[in-house]
Amino acid sequence: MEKTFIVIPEKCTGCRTCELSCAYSHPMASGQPGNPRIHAYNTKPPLEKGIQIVCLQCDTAACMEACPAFALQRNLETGAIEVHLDRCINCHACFNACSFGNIVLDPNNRVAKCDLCGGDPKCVQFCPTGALLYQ
Amino acid sequence: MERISSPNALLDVIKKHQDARDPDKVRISVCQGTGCIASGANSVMASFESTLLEKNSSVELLGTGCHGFCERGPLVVIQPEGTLYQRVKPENVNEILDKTIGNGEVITKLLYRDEAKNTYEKEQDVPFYKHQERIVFAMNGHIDPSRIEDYLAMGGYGALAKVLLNIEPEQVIHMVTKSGLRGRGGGGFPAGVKWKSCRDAEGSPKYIICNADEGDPGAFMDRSIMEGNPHSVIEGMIIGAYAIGATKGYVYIRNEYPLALLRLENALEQARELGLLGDNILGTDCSFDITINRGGGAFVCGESTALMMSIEGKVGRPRVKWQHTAKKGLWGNPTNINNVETWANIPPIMDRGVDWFTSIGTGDVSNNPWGGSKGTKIFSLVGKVNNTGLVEVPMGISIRSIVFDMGGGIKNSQKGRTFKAVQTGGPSGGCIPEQYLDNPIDFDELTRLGSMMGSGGMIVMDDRTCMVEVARYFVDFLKEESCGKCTPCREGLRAMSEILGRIVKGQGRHEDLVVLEDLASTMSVASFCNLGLTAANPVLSTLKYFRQEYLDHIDKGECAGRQCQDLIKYTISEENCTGCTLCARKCPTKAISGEKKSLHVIDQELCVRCGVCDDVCNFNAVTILSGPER
Amino acid sequence: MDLAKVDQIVEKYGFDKNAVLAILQDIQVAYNYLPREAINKVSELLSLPLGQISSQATFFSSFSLTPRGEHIVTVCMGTACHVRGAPRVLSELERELKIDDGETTADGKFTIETVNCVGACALGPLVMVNGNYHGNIDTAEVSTLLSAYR
Amino acid sequence: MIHVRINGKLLEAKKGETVLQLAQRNGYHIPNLCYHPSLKADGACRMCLVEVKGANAKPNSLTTACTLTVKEGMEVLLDTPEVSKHRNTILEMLMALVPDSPVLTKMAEEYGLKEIRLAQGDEVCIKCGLCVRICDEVVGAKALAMEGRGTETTFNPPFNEPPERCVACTSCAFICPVQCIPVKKTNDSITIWGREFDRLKCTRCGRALDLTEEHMALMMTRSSHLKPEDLNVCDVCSRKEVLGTMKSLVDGQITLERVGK
Repeated sequence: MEKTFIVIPEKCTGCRTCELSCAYSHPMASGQPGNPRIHAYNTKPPLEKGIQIVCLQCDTAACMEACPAFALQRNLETGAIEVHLDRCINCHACFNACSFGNIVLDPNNRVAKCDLCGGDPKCVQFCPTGALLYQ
Repeated sequence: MERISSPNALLDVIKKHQDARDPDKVRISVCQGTGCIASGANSVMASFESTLLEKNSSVELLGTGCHGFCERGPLVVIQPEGTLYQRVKPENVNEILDKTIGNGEVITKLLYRDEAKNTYEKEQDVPFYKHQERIVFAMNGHIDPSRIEDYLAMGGYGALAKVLLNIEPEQVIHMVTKSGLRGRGGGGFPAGVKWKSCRDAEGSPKYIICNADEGDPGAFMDRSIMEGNPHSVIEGMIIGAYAIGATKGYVYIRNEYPLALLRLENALEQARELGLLGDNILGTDCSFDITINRGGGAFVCGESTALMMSIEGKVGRPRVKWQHTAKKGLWGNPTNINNVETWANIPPIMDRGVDWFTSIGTGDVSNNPWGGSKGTKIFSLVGKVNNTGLVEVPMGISIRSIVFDMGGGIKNSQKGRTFKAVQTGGPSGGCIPEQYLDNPIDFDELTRLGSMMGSGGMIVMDDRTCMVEVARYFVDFLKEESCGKCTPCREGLRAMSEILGRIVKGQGRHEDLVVLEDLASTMSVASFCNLGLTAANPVLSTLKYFRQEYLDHIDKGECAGRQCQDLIKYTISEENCTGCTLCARKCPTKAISGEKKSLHVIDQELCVRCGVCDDVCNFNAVTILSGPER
Repeated sequence: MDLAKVDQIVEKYGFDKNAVLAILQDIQVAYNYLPREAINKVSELLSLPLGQISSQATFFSSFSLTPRGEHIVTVCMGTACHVRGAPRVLSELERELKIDDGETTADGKFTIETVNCVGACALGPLVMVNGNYHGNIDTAEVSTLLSAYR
Repeated sequence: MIHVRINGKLLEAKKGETVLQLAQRNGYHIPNLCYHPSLKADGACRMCLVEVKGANAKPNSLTTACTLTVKEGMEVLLDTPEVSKHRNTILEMLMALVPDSPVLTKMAEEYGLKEIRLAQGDEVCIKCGLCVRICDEVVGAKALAMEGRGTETTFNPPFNEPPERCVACTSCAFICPVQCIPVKKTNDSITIWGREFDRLKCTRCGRALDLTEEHMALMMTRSSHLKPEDLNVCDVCSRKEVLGTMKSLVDGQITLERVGK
């Protein structure tokens, strides 16, 4: 059984540690950190709560269907849809296709998305409040 | 004619036509090949037609395919004697009918006369024909290519009947392999080996292709076969289809060959009518038909994958061969491709047997199809030679025999012109100098000499041919004809063209020769297809055999061939000029002045070095200076 | 421009996408060149991208994308013709007609084209006018040859 | 498994893969200018020359790694003097064609090509053909064409006019190894191959999208799941919508605001 990525908004404080850990664990070719593929939003006071948005690894994924180069392929071990940048032709079709805004552009304009860190998501590891689970 | 129902019935039809043909009947055959038509054979033919009609004569008039001796066209042969009249004009027609046909008298002025002023009456005695061995061309000149009846009367389609009756497909392939027949289109790949791998390949339908995109400049034998005996190609293809198990055939023909196209279309129609093509050929379970595709004027389309791309409706550029085309060719299916001359060799081999075929040619192919070159090869003998035309000769003959015995030697030898080289193999071939004139030529020997068989072009060059200019010509030819896909061919040729363009202008440098050799070596290992891999051959072979000419251009600004316009100067010698004014009248830029009966002078400012003065001068008074003397 | 002939030609080949080359050849015969409008029309009728047609039309040397003259003068530049003086014949033609290879005279009478061998090598240098062969042409004969068509 | 040696090292190759793929998978670098993993190899640039031995190869034969399928017992050498000599001549030809390309200059430095002895041109395109192939085979717009032949071969839109079928996905410009296809992006438009395209605007916030009407239409031919109402919403607004849904799950009352900018 595949593991599932679970977000628990009730526990999220909107501290954005997840974003930071994602950016640093997915550096660009230049070595600079990439843009985070998970987004943490917090709510306005008075309620100090947050919500995280991250790729759902959809079964029927618009990003995969939109890509003409078969650069998005599902990793059968983790279930994650991964971007194969060597095949990518940078048309941004996947970026436009995702209705959840979960494909991001790195500062170098290349597309990126959550790959579940190959089965050990760093955001889960670093979340200080346990608002992210992968189990 | 009626559809023929079985191979046996076909044999009967052939027999009927053979019996009906009276070998002793008086027949006038007028060559209607492209060469003779260019010399006016159409009007000669028309004149015969109208005069015979007028005279209400029963003499048979035959418009035949190319006889080969194009230089002397229009050609007329009177059978059964075989009297050959050359350079016949419409006004000679009456005389021929009255004297030769009427009285059996030979008209001497129309006979072929060689340089030594010997005349020859009979076609078979003329040196041009005497040394030939005509297998593929055997019927050219004897049949009207637009009539299938003529082909049948010569035993045509007999090989097909024999094969369908008695020989299993595998056995046909075995015979072709054992015959040692190698591809006549250039590669020299054993046909039987190719057929076998196509037959053994999985996939259906299987295709066969006749490559009639004869692109080598200077070669026109395929054209003549198609124009003169189209059924021999079709018969070869049907036998091939039967052996390979192909159901569909294509003929990819050059657009520059309108007459060949017409004859072939007509022949296909006739073959279909008789049931020789289509479903269940001659009532057997073999079905096969042929479609014609016209090329659009691209040399590279002679390359097999490019040709297939073009048939598939794509641009004719070579594609990557992940597998051999015998396995994955046209539309990804097993495909066998041979050229016109190869297909035309099949019926005689089937008809007369392997032993007969292997008795002609070089080497031993009994255990190895690459072991020699068997059968004949048609060469197109052109350039600076007296008797230009097509000669079919046994493999292993010497170049000397072709150029001097059949070709009658170098043109204008009385003006001092001498042999320098022959260029064989088209743009992918090379130039062979005088010292190899006596080498027996076949596929392997020509390759060893740095040239190749190619499709059989043989361009004779005399001392007034500049070998650097020849190399430049081929490089420029290929620069245009390269498909443009791969870097070494496209950019290598561009660079070579620039360098050679400078050398012929006298602006070459010594380093250029090193660069040329570097470019050539890379092109010949790193190019994508055979066009690129062999594109440097003309440069390499001229550098090898005529390096001094390159050096003279660079060091002394001298063109030994007196051809490079920037390095030469035309002058008129005081000694020989008679003041006949001919040159002055012919000069296109009015650069020549002089009074009648006095020395003429060329104004160098006006002279465009077109050479017409030299061409027309009857007194050898025009001299061409080059190098320091200029 | 009347494109009815294009419709007829494409129909004759049964709207076969593989027959682009043959279709273009027939169009060139019908219009004496390949008009852009005709190429666009073929693309439309066969539902083929324009690029697939333009690549064919520009690849083959027999196609002309510009209107050609009433008389097409074709100089064979094959090897046999070359060694027997075809370049001199070509330059004489260019001088005589005051145009370069591939161009058409201002009065629309003549177009000069070159071809890499027509297979009448024994008769070089060879010039074709409107498809009729003229063999063994030397520079002095050029103007006589042309005068027949002037 | 097929066993192939590259530079003497025994590697396990997959059936049907090319030597270039095998080499890249194992960390060997073979220079190339016309190869892209999303395309079938074309063998046009000839930079990926390697020397092959064994498995029926002719002795010392050079061939391109991109078009060479692995065979049992094959031995491949990447940097023999022969390979390097011919590769440099090819590079020299390309640098004569396109003298001012930083990509080529860098390659020349890397492979020790010192001097360009050939007459230099003034082109910017190295004629690798990737742009046309990617547009044809991958993007599917078929907006570009390889035209002409020989040294006059060009890669551009048909007849070098603004391309009707182009969708401004700009993949050709991205994939070009010498970056010679100019793209101009403003807030309102994308200009490529001499044609100006309007950028679609996010239907929620009005921000300019990296998408044109034409590209959207082409994308929708790839899958019936792709709908305009999903495609012409920007990523930020898309996420906001998700937030809205989640918000109603968590707390019906709260309003949301992105942290930071």
